[in-house]
Amino acid sequence: MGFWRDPITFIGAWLRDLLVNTGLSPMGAELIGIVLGAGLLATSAMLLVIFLIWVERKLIGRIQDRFGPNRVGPWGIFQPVADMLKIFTKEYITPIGADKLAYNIAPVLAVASVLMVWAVIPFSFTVVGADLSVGFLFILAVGALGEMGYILAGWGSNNKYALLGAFRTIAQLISYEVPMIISALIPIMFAGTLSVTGIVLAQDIWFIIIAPAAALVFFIASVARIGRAPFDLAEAESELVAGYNIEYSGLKFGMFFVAEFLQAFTMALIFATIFLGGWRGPGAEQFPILGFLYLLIKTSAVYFITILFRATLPRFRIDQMMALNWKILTPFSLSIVLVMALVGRLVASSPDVFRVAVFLAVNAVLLVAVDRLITLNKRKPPREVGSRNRPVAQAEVLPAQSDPGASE
Amino acid sequence: MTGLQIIFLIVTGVTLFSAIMVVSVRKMIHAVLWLVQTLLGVAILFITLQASFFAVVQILVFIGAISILILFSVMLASRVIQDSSPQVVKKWWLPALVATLLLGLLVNFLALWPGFETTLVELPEGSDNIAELGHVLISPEGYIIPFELASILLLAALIGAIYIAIDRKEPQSS
Amino acid sequence: MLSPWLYIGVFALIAMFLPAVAITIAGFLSPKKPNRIKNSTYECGMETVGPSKIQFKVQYYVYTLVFLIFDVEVVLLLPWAVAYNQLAWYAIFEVFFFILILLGGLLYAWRKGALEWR
Amino acid sequence: MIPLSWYLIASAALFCIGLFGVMVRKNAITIFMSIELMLNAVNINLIAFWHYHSQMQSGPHVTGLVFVAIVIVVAASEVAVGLALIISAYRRRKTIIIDDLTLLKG
Repeated sequence: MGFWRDPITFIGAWLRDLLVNTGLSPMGAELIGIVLGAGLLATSAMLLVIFLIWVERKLIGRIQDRFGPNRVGPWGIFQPVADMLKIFTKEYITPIGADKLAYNIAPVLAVASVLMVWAVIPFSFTVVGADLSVGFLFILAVGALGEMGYILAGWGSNNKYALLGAFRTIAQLISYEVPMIISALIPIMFAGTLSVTGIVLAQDIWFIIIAPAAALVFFIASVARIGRAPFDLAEAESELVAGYNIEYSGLKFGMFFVAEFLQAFTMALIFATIFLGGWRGPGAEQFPILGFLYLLIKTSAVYFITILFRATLPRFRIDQMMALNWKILTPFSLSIVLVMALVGRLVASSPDVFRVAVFLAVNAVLLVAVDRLITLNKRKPPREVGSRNRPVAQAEVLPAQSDPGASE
Repeated sequence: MTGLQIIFLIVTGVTLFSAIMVVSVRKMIHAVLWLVQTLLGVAILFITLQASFFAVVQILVFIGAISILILFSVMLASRVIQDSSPQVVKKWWLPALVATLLLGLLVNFLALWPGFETTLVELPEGSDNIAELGHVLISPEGYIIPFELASILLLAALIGAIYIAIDRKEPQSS
Repeated sequence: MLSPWLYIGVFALIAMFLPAVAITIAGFLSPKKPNRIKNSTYECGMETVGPSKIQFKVQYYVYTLVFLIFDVEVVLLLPWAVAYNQLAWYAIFEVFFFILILLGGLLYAWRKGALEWR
Repeated sequence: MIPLSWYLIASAALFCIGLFGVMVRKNAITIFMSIELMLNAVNINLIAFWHYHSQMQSGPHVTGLVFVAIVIVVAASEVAVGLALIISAYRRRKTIIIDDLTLLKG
């Protein structure tokens, strides 16, 4: 009975009893439990990527009116497995003059920094890796380690395009970190804690309902931090070389790939946790196993939207991307904090329905205002390259017989 | 010797070693990487002191921002780095002597203080009270003046640094 | 108290260990036939010109600078945000000033053209 | 748990290493890194004493943490302005070696 309500805790308790009964000290049993739990979580997150790659390719295929992978296994579901087996047997090409240590440690850092986020996410009422009192800040801080990984990759490859790509990536990541942290202040304000578990528990009303504007800013910033279209400036495949990972091959390249996919899903997970109520839903306290399901559904929904972004939006120019961040999102998120702090204090003791209505109205006003401001101060069209009267081929100048198709 | 003490010794050893590497390696990029490792070590020391908030802030600010800024300025000045001229002054042993003497002096001086040998015990849950920190930072009886001054200092730093870094009258020599 | 951090430490080790092991295993499985051309710097087939540690734009530096300042600002705001529910009115206004001062800084950077990508 | 003295000695050692770096290096950016080391040593000290005081007196006691926050602000401002100065000097004089930056020498 207990097993079906909350399998993870049940198995954990059972294992602990077993270990203590075999004569291990409680400390040792605890330690083994920690190692097993962490190993299980990290491994399943890594394995999830295989599935994510299939989902993403299939969905993008469908969006673009293609089949997507459809050869290996039913619906092509084993395609990433085949790809993985292949990439395992690919040669590592280490460029001449590479800084060996930096070059080799960079992919490991990139994956590890994303995986670390999973350690503090609560997956259900009872299951959380580590309930840190500063869990949310921890999520933001491990991103900094990932940035170090990208710089190491770009610098260690001894390739100027890799270095340029790394600079661009870092400039993008740190720029978008600013509105991301500032908009994340609002859930922290209303939850009154930095612990991720605390933020989830405080969401009797989802924070996306109380603060849609902050959620929007956070979402845009997190999409930008994944480095996917429309923000894939750093590795714009069709314009630049592939960015910081140009000199990587085999599974070292694959690790950056894994990091990117895992990052996309992890960002969706973070968004679902701090704005969509995490594992919360009807009956999730009594039956913690339902929490997994709710969290999975919410995360998948957010993840689906990021895939839609990727599949449908054209790429930004780099100056547009930076302008969006520094001239729109950053001042906007700061003003959201100011206004929400004021309004939140005004209606602090009101009934919930009234509070939510006021918050929604304020957020709507904010969004409309920023939209009007953007429209009024529309950017001037980009500076034209070269002189205005360029030599253009004109019909009357051309000899008539040289272009038979256009003569009629 | 408890487990925590062993962790402390390992972390401190790695941290101090990385700090020595920061001041002694020739390649500046490597110096920055050693600096990152030192800062991580300091963050772990903060964790053993139960200051979780500042441990994470250490990673966020010092590694995520300051060391990246240093790295960028190293790359900005990268032409100078390639030269193989000595990176340290000739009489390097004199500062080494001074630093060692200072260390001995400091430790001796601190050992005079009766609280020196105190064993730190585990604080009760929630001693690293962020909300309390917020209260103290804002309240007039607390540290509101330093708080607002910090904002002005940051503003001054921002304006000053941008004014200096963006050099419109840059002589185009290259 | 230390147990969540112990978990984080173990998790960090495992998170580094997994990709490292995968990369090492692939290293055993994969062929190793390096040659000079293959290992040369890849620039879409062109020969590399000049040193690869190029000098880079000041613009990246300026963005990092503004980021650093705002990062520290948010770090100072975080304790306030955590304590928000219990704070009095004056605390909110003090933070108003705090944020407005930094918005002034952002405005200066904007006017100075530091936020333009050039 | 760990004796307070260990932290103080570690912090003093880190400070002295930073001081050594400031005295011995010729390169302005590395000198900045050494200053960062010294500031971190100060932070270790402040947090160790915060812990010591919280265990000596019961009840919340966060003054030490406020100091740490201010040190972080100062470190950030110092790095921002200092590195901007170095970059400006580099652009005009094409060097970041401190001995060569002798504009004010008579």
